Amino acid sequence: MPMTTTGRATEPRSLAAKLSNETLCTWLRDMLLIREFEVRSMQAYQNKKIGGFLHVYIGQEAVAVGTIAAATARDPVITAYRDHAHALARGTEARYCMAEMMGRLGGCAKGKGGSMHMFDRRRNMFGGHGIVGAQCPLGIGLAFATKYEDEVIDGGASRRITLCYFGDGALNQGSLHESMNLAGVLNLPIIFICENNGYSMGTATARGTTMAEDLTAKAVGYGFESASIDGMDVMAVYDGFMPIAEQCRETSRPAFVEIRTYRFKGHSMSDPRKYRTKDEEQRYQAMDPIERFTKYMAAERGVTEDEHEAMTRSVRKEIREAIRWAEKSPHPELGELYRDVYTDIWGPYRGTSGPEMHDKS
Amino acid sequence: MPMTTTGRATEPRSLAAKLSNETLCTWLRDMLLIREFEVRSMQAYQNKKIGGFLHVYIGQEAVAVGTIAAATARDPVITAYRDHAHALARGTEARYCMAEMMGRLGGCAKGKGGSMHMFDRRRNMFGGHGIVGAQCPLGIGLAFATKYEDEVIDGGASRRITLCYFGDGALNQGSLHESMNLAGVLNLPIIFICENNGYSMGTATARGTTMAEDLTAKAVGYGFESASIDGMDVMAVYDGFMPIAEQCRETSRPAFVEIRTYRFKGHSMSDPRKYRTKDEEQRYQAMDPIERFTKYMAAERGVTEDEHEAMTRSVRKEIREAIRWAEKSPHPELGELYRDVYTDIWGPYRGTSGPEMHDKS
Amino acid sequence: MTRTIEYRDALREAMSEEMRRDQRVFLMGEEVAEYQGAYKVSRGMLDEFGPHRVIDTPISETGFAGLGIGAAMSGLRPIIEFMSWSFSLVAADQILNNAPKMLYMSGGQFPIPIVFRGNNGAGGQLGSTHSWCVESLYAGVPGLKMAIPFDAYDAKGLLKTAIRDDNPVFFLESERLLGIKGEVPEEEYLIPLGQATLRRRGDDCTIVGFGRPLYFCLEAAEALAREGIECDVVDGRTIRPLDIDSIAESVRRTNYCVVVDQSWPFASIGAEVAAQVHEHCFDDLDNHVIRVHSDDVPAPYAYNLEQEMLPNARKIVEAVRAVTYAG
Amino acid sequence: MTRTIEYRDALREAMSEEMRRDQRVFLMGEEVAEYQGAYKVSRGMLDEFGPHRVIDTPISETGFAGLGIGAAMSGLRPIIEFMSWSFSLVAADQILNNAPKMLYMSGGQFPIPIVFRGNNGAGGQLGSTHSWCVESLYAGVPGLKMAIPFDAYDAKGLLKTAIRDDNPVFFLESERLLGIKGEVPEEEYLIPLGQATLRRRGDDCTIVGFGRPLYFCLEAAEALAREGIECDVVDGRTIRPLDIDSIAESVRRTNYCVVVDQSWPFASIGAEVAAQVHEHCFDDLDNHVIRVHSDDVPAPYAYNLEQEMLPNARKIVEAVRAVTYAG
Ligand SMILES: Cc1ncc(C[n+]2csc(CCOP(=O)(O)OP(=O)(O)O)c2C)c(N)n1
Ligand SMILES: Cc1ncc(C[n+]2csc(CCOP(=O)(O)OP(=O)(O)O)c2C)c(N)n1
Ligand SMILES: [Mg+2]
Ligand SMILES: [Mg+2]
Repeated sequence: MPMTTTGRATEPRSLAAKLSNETLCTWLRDMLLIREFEVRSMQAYQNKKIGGFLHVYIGQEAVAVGTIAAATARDPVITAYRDHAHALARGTEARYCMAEMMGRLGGCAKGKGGSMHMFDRRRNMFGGHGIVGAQCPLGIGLAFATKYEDEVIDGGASRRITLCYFGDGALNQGSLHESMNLAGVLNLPIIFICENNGYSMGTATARGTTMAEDLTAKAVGYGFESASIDGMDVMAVYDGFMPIAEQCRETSRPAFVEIRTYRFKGHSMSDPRKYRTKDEEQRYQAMDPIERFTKYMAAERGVTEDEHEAMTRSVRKEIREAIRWAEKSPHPELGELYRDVYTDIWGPYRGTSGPEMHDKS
Repeated sequence: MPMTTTGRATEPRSLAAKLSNETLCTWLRDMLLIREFEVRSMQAYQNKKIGGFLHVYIGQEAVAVGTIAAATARDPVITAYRDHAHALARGTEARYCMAEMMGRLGGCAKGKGGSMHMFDRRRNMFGGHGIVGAQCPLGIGLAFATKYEDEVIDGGASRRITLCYFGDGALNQGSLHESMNLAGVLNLPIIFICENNGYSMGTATARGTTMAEDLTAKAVGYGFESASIDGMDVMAVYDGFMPIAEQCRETSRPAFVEIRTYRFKGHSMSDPRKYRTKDEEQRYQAMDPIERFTKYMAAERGVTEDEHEAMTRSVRKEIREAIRWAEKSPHPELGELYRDVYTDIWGPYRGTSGPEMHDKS
Repeated sequence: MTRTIEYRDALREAMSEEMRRDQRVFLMGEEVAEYQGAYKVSRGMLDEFGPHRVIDTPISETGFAGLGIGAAMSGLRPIIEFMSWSFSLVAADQILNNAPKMLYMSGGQFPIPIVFRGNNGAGGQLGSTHSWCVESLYAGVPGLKMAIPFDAYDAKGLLKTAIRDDNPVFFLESERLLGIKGEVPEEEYLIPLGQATLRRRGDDCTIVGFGRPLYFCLEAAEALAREGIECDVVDGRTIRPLDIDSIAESVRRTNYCVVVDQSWPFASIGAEVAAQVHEHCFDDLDNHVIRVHSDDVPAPYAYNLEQEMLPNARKIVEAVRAVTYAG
Repeated sequence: MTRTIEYRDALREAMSEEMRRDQRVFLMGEEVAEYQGAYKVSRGMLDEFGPHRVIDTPISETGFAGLGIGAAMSGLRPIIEFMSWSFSLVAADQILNNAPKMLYMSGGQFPIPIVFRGNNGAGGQLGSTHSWCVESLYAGVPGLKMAIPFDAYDAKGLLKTAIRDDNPVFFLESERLLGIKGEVPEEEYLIPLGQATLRRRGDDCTIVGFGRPLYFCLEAAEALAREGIECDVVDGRTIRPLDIDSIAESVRRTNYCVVVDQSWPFASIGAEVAAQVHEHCFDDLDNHVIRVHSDDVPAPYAYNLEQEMLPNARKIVEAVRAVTYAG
């Protein structure tokens, strides 16, 4: 797995390494929080507290955290169904995510979306989407809107960029390609982020996708800058992604980024993972992005074992509380069935009302 | 308009130039036949003998003729709605095509398809298709079938290749991209032939399509061989295309070919062509592929003016007879309405029956 | 003050007025800008509003329909033109999964104020793939609204309302109607979605129709009047919401109902109207509802076959005679 | 000799037998080969038939659905699996414009012997985009046939027929039924498309259903029997052709009809059956047809909401009581 960065030149480690301990600690904590959230979700799924499909992000934490760290809170984010991570990295409180997983009224979509549909308007998190590739056209719409607002409405230059995530499997959906071309033709400020975790369900990337050996080739036909980034190292993600993000913001030109990662667990909870070897799994497990970053923080940033332990404990507590909160959140009352179908009230439809999400203060 | 051939190396003019006078004369005649057919169709359309949309191929004749000359009669052909040319180049008799344009029972689709749907099973002509890009997935299916027959059924090696034509506008439809990837992953013997005539309706290629300056870039993401060929010169088309076709046949690997051409008329009959200058049109008119080839045939192959005149007359006669034949062909009786919906008879449905097309003998 | 303008002009006026009124409204689609609209609906709009608000796209319906939905999530109010609704099938996932369900999936966070509009139905020998009547295909999906204006007046009034609506509206025009002139006031007006209107009055039978086939309904009603059968011709105007109350009111008076729907019969708007009329008016009906549709076959190219396939005045007359036992 | 096997096994047996019988039959779809089927329907088939005939695809529904249609034009007989029919929307143009219309557009030259199959309907809290009931969406298109098997026996018999049919067949299975066992003979059998069957007999009311909701119909019928209301439960089995004759026969005997259809109500299979029953049995009906559907809202994720949204025995019981004036 060669890790080449063909994007704008940047000295390795130069960017993340310059950041403060405090900042890097929030990255580590975010990664731990996602991991813990996913582990507990798996348990809750096994205990039938979460229904439907559940796709966990374990192993990929560095991708969401490293890229989102390189964006501003106003930059729109949109992704596929492995989306709890992105919501958490974006700052959506774990309790709202967990309540959504459990189908409770307190969830970030009032329990009506489910695990594949984490939305948080406050955080410019435009969802979780279940149809492979289908978020990409939406993504260019978000980018179009930021640009339109600058050009037509605000007269300003908020210069937001859109982060549009998708799996390697989405490379084979026409929707992505139409979106890339449109982004190119319309000069939209969007970064197409391919989280290449090696598989789409049981299909190894190369079995389903041409040029799997160098996915940046997918950008050539659209004339984009592109990069391939090591997704098992959060600092590498940040270092590789930040210059691309900056350039996108500056030039309003789209870019394509492949981030090479690995999903440690199955595609969803029902996947026996027979399509890959234990050996391969162990090889990647040895590259666990959290362990790796933990080591760096200990070695280079003097984070003590105690400090790390405290962080772990605080994360555990947060998720434990989130679960407790979610479980106490009521099931949506049946009136919700006919709410949020239309914004207005007609026939059986009862208008709309958003979820209650309060920022921690 | 740089005319580069990035495909398999071939000496310029080496291939077509080696062919017999007789062969080249059939090319010239085919091009003249297509031109005459299209000119008369425009008249018939103006006289309301042809309905619906009419998209003529005038200016692009060298593309269909030069590529089909490089294929065998058993190689499947599929294209979009500018399809009369391909049917004629494939050998479908003009009368069946013209009757189809006029909605007559004698048409190659019994008048039920219309100008966008020229089908001829005898000629392995799999249609004329109206939804932009939608023939491309069908095309890979044709290629899949030829390969399947070789591998699973016949045990043989008929090694057919599929010619799948589409316009530059189809580059922006997801269906093409899914097809290219599938062709790559499944190693299908198909050539994706992009007839870049500079416009999709009123949209100049570069306004709608990224990398318009080098469309072979579209093949990079799929790992295909590709070429860009001068479509205003039938010999160049043959020379550029033949090696690609041979290689495709040999290796069962897909390829992508851009053929640069120009449509002399509007997109369809209702197009005022305000999106381009008279000047531009004249520049291309000066490259008329028929005139160019006529000159070559006169200069290098000794085709006399008389011979040429005879050819023109014979073509005129053929089309005149085709029109007469078509006009005499009956309108489909109303029973046809419920025929060919299903192969079997049930409810109001009356089974199926193909068009009557007889080979000239 | 009213003037007589074409249906296409009415559409343009609606869009232009709303774009003047609200900067968040923009128009996007194939050939809408520089070409001035494939059917000249947007003629002149590029000039007035500039290339940031009247935007040409490549042939990427999935891409630009989705773009519109994403932009609507961000608070813009896109008008997305399909050159023909027949081409919207390649974008079916975007327009059916994303636009109508986003508000619900997000628990009320993301309304999608978008209008998809374009030509619907047979255009005149356009063949099997280009003659879709998408009303029956799409109207089943909750979360969307659907309008199908009959004349220039309605085209303008309904489109303005659609643009201001905070929900996705599928707006079904017709190539065959674009050139037809009608009276349109100079003053601003809006027509609410969900209100049928009576196009002709008669007590012997109710004919319900939508969009272009209403011309055939009116033609038929005239012919029937000559036979002494007077018909109500109810223009449903919007398919979702469906103004079943107005339809039922008419049927309760006439005791007979024919529904005319240009889509294929099976699981169609016509079936829905019939089922609802039976439900609302069972005791008032002296016969079951009779439906007139396009024949249940792909659209043929040949002129005579296409004419026979489509709903027409003859079929409607026959249906009314049959339903009223006059046949 | 019969055995008791799962619905999924019945599907596999049908495919395997037909693939043994005819080399032109192949299976293609996401995860059908090496993964042994996302829902284990094709387990073992790669081993038996090899990678040329059991073929994994990337997530390119437009691409591989179209590939199948092209292959069918060439005379092969593809079985194309959609992991879920919910994912077929991205391929709507291919499956609705090309498959059902090719024979017609080509004037009879290119029949399309293809089966599209996969899970349809709610799978259990899969949310708004993954819970499509495509029967109402797609059944309107002439040129296609549509089957929706209820049990293992029908799954096998109908699928074998579908594979041998020279027309495109949309074959709608259900994730919720895959694991249910049923008796299936060892001997070969075929079930024709277009023949309904009676799942329970009773003279007081006709309940018409298709596929999974028939379980709720039977449950309701049992409950109603305890109240003294005996119902015919008619399994339509195929939606296109629709066996309206058998349905009408039953209604003529019972004089009441409830139709149960898991899709949304508007312009649905339920609407069609209701309209046709009114048409065929107007004089026999003592009440209008009552329809039971999924609620007219996007599929919610929350368990309680989803359960409430779907058709269920309670709703059917209420409908039968209401239609027979017993409520
Ligand atoms: C259009 C469509 N087809 C199929 C599916 C079923 N499906 C869900 S996820 C998935 C695999 C996607 O893999 P990838 O894009 O690599 O994302 P990852 O799961 O690895 O994060 C498939 C086939 C779907 N949701 N949408
Ligand atoms: C999916 C779809 N969208 C739009 C159209 C309308 N349309 C027909 S042809 C055409 C232009 C196609 O241009 P190109 O592919 O370059 O082919 P050319 O006409 O130049 O041969 C358009 C927009 C269509 N037929 N299908
Ligand atoms: Mg993946
Ligand atoms: Mg072109």
